[in-house]
Amino acid sequence: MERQIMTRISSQAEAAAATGIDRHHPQNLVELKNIDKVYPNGTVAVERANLDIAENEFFCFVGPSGCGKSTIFNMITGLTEHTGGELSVLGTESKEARKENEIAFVFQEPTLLPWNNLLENVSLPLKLRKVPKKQRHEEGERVLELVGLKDYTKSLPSQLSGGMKMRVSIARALISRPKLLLMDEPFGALDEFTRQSLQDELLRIWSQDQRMTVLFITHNVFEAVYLSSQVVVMTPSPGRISDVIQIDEPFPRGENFRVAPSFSQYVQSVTSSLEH
Amino acid sequence: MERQIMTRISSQAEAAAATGIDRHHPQNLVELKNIDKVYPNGTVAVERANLDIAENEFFCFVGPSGCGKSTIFNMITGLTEHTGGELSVLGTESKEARKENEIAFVFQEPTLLPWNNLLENVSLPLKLRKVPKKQRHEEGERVLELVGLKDYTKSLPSQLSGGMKMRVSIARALISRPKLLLMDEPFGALDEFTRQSLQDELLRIWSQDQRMTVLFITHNVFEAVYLSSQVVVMTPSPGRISDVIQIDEPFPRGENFRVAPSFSQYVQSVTSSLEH
Amino acid sequence: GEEGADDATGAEEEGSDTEDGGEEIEEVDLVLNWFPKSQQGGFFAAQSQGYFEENGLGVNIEPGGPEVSSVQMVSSGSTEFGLAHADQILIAIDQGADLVALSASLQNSPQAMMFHEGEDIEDFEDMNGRTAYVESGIPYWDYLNEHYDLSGVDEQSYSGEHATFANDTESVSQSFVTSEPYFMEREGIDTETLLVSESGFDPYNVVLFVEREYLDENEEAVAGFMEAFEDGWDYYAEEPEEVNEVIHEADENIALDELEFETETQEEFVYEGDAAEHGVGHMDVERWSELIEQLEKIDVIGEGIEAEEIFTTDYLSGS
Amino acid sequence: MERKQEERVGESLTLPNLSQSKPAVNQRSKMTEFVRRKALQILPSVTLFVVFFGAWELILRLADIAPFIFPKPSDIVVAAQGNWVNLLGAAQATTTGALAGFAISTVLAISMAIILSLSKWIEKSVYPYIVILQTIPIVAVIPIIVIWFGAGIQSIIIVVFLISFFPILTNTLIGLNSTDQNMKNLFYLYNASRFQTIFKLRIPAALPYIVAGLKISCTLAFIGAIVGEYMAGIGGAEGGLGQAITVAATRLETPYLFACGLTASLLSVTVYQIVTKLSERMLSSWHESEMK
Amino acid sequence: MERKQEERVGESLTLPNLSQSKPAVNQRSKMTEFVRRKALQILPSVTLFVVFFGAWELILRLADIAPFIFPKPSDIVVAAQGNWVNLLGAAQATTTGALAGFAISTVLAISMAIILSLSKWIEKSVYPYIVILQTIPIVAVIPIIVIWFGAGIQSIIIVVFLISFFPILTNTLIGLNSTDQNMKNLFYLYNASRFQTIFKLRIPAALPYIVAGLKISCTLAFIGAIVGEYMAGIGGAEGGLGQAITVAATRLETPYLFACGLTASLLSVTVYQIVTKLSERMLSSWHESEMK
Ligand SMILES: Nc1ncnc2c1ncn2[C@@H]1O[C@H](COP(=O)(O)OP(=O)(O)OP(=O)(O)O)[C@@H](O)[C@H]1O
Ligand SMILES: Nc1ncnc2c1ncn2[C@@H]1O[C@H](COP(=O)(O)OP(=O)(O)OP(=O)(O)O)[C@@H](O)[C@H]1O
Ligand SMILES: [Mg+2]
Ligand SMILES: [Mg+2]
Repeated sequence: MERQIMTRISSQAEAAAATGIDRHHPQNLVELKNIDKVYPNGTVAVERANLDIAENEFFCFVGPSGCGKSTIFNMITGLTEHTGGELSVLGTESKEARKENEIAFVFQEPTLLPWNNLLENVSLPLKLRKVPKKQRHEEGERVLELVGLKDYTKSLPSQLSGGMKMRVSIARALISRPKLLLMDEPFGALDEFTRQSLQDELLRIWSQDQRMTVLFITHNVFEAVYLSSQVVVMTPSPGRISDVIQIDEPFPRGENFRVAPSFSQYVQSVTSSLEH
Repeated sequence: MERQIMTRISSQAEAAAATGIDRHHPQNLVELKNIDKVYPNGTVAVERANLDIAENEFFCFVGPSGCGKSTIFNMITGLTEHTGGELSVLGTESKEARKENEIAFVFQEPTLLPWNNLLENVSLPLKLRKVPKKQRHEEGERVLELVGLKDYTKSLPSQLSGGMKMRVSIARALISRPKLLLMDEPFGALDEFTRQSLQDELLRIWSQDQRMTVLFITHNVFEAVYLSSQVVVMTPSPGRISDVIQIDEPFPRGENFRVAPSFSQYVQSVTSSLEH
Repeated sequence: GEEGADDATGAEEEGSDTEDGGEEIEEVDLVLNWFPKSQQGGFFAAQSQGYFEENGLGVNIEPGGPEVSSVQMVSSGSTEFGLAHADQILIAIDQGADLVALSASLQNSPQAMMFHEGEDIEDFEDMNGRTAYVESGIPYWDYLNEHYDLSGVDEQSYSGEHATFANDTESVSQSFVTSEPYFMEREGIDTETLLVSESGFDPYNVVLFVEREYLDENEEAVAGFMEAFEDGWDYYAEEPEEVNEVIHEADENIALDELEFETETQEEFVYEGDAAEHGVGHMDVERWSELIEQLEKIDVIGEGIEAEEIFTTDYLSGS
Repeated sequence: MERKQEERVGESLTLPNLSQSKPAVNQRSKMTEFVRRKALQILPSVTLFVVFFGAWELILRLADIAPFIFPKPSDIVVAAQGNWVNLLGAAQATTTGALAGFAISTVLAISMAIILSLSKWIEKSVYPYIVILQTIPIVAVIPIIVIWFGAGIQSIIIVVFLISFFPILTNTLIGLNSTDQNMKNLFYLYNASRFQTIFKLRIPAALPYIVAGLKISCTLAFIGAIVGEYMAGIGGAEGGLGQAITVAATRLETPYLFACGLTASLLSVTVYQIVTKLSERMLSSWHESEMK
Repeated sequence: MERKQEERVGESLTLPNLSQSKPAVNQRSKMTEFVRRKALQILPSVTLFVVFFGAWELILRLADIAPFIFPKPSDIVVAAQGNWVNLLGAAQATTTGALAGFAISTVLAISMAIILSLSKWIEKSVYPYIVILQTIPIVAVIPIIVIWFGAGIQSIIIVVFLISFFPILTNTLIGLNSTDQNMKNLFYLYNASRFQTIFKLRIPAALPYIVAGLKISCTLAFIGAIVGEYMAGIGGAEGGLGQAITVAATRLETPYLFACGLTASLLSVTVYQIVTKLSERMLSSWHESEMK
């Protein structure tokens, strides 16, 4: 398994040096080149991160708490500015990318509008795009059913359990078919059963949609290996990308992959990479 | 392993019938007798829950998202009223119990005061008990170190990552030595490594303190088995306690338990109980 | 407020004991009918010349204002002496106040309707078809309405400012002939006035009054005050400029030239007419009775007030 | 959210929490319970009402103060009865002015707050002038208002507007700037337009602040109407409570003056209650301040 | 929190976001950058100032309106210079009254809000009376205030209090009732006393609301002081701007009247800015409304 740990970092850096840092690779959906992030209070959250994310990949990010995973997501979506390096998203600047309406995301916290019921909450992205009400609500019911909340369309967020809120947030991200889907620990608050069914649902959606790229943060190494085409391993203080591990297993994946020996080997290799 | 699944429910119900429902067993720290909870909007969150929790036990609660785990915690702490049955906590009514200053808890959401720095946040319970500042801060630094945040004493909550916030919340619960410690998915947002070290830390604190009882909600069956003396399995809609599984493994537990065959047998039995 | 009243009564007891010694000064309050003006020149003169002290009184002059009701303050006992116009005093008495008028500083009312020069207003009825700024509830307006047909007047609240009047050359505004015309002239607006008293409604103005109970128990103090009052007005007649300086000091917002104009125009109201014959402050029962009748007729007061009982000229030397 | 309810019944009233802990009580007819609750709700107000007015009447009776200096409640009632028709007419006129001005304030203040909140730059440059506008004493500008708009209802409405505009503006602005950052991020990432962010996020989130502003302003509106009538009103009978108060003051009819004052109070308390009810409607499902 | 900053520079000013995307710009001296920022911050205010007063002067010059009807800025300056000493004295008197009343309002309103927030029961019974108190027209009660407290600073402070008390009270109360339920649960479970819950949780959490109330009230305080001075009648310098305005109005000295009015504005804008700075201090570290 060790062979499969690719030392992408150095090769990417070389490639960048060869082509000049201002040249974009249009085939890459997201490109991080020597990205630094220092927060105003001096915390170095991310240091010299390099990463090329091609179309239709499924990247999982793993790393200890506070290592900068959410920060990387925030830089990609343009919610926070990187303080060094170059970043391109959907072939443009990160702050411009959202204007293409091709990004969806699940924040680490559920972030629901307390005054809207679940149906209105999940159909918000469509509402903002002025999709007609009828269609919006049909889609909303579809995704709520997907996350097992179809009986709660009229409930308010305050009437939900923690895991249910997170599922609403996931449903909201799944209502459109974005090119780039970012999910920050979406399944952390869910039980194993719900989690697995949502994992399979997510994989199904991703495989069907030939152009969707998913970036996914998780603390669960099994989940990372099961879902992703590549696992990005990060180390803390300052946050660096220490490894990018390719999971060479064909999709669709199913229960048989979970019990395959290769699965636990991948898990081992990610775990050992995490521990170093 | 199957033998060890105790059908406590029926035996408890019988015992209750025999002694009369208004008789308290003083040796039990927490007693639920036929507890119902119907929310004002009609949701039946918990139905006929029976549970006796003796001193110095470690109870883990597992069950699908939305099955009523947090609701049971809220009833025990008196944050929400049960709508049927009888509940005694620390030998008194649940709303009185907090007055003994013997309860600590970790909410499902971090719940930090945004205007206080971490040291002030974790030492809040001591401040409310008017412990002198010096001692309070010493204790605060101790628990922050425990959760790996000793470099962040002066930071504000808004400057933390999701997992870090949760760790602050855990540290706050650990600053006093309560008789009853309730933790609602405390380790959900943490990576495996941090999680395991906090698990061991928690077990160490619990074993040392001969009178502490811990109630712990988790979605991680491994965690439940590793930590607890009893695992409470719940089923959803309406939330019922379907099983209480005793984990007959001596404390202190360590890495050797995790790899022991009995461990995976326990895991299996909890998992299968969850799936039914 | 009330403390002041207590102090005063306390001082009064001592005062009456030692009056013969002439050393004790009795502290009393006088509340004016408006901010300091020449109208109250006699009082300021008495104060600055020490006439009050000579009569055993220490007088604290409190200015009035739009919402300061001197009749209420005197009735409630928070001040001893007050200034108000005769119609206001009658209204208070009608409402149950037990007041006694002691002297009238202005024999006639300088209250007038002011209009832009050249406007064709000779009579009150000429106000019809014009806007009139009149204080809500002021009795003379009811009187005019009773005696003239003013149905065509566009009546608006008078709030003490004159920009709106200045802006509308056809409008009419209430005024005191002793003040407003001068302010207007200074801004280059020439005005004419029509005295309200020409209608026959002519109450005494700036009338000094006390509560009856106070009068009964403090005759000496009242007598002393009245002596100072007369001396004060006499002094004011001689040295108005000097006294105007004092008034200006009490309220810098009023300028010396304005005081001077007022002094000149009010001279006939203070010193002429009945005052020429009987002395400053003179009042007689006919004038009071006439006013009572007029006010009764327009329903501003009820019946039953006897002119003889509500004033006294016992403390005036001339009467 | 639930504990709140209990606290109200259990702790605040310090009554034993009968309804929950003893099953027998649950059997009690809901009707009785309802009546008991309502009675308990009204009781304190009624008690205070009786105590307050009783004490007022008593103290003044004992102190033997003349009604024209400080009237007793009974004097006020008599005066109000005697001038019933006038009082009603005046109240109506004042209410019209106050409500019209309040409505204009609400619309303009919220619109202005939205414009200011669109950018810090606009806020920084324009807001100080609004503060100046707000603080220019009304007494100083009334003449100009009257010159431009003529005495009467228009001018009164403008005075009401001037005095009730600012609290709504300030509160709304602070409310609009208080939106939770996570939610703003949500809208930002979903490429919401400014317009959508304002109307679908920031205004709903600011509602508790806006409501506080409305509560303050609706009482100020009546104060403004009375000041306006006092200074810029049409004289004579058609005037509102402002005129009535002035007339009562010159005539020293203090009991009637108090009757007018209390009527003004009552009117604004009524409007205040309506605003409160509306805020309950809008907020009770999700905001702490109005949750049951 | 960070996006906010960018938005201000990048979107609101619609300037190219130079400082971030081109490394070369980062080399620029920080000083130049600082000066440029400050200039940009002040620029809009200054521009508006010039435009506003310029337009005012110009329009009135062209329209040839008499200064006593609507003065030009130049007339106002001349009037202010001519009465410099009076104006200063009056401003001082007004400031004293306004600040004293505002201070009393702040203390009493916050204390009262705390008491009311202790229980729904107290709130329900007492609050309506406070609303009534607030809405009783000041014109109606000033005579009584003057009788009891005498014409002078005491009466003015009371008028200021009456007008500036309510906004702080209402806002503080809504703020105290808006505390996040999770945090209240936290304090409840840790057995915090009422006192602790109020002072360590509910008041800090309500600060944004309290600050909004203070901002409204500090401007109302000056309005109150002027109304009080206008009505309560104190002569001379102690009469303050209110009396100066009254006298100027009767004497048709409109330019001086405007000078007094603008002085009042300036004073309250200054106090307003102080309150704003204080609120930034207290809130900038954690609340959206003041975060940079
Ligand atoms: N607004 C902020 N200001 C200052 N420091 C911050 C801020 N946000 C995050 N940090 C710091 O940046 C580092 C990385 O935070 P980040 O949220 O990216 O971690 P994470 O990998 O998502 O962790 P977790 O798994 O716990 O969510 C942490 O050390 C955190 O303290
Ligand atoms: N305030 C409320 N009002 C109405 N229904 C509620 C309320 N809080 C929770 N519920 C409902 O009660 C049920 C149990 O909720 P609870 O929070 O106890 O679940 P949980 O077991 O903690 O779930 P999770 O693992 O997702 O946190 C859910 O169906 C939820 O919708
Ligand atoms: Mg994170
Ligand atoms: Mg839960």
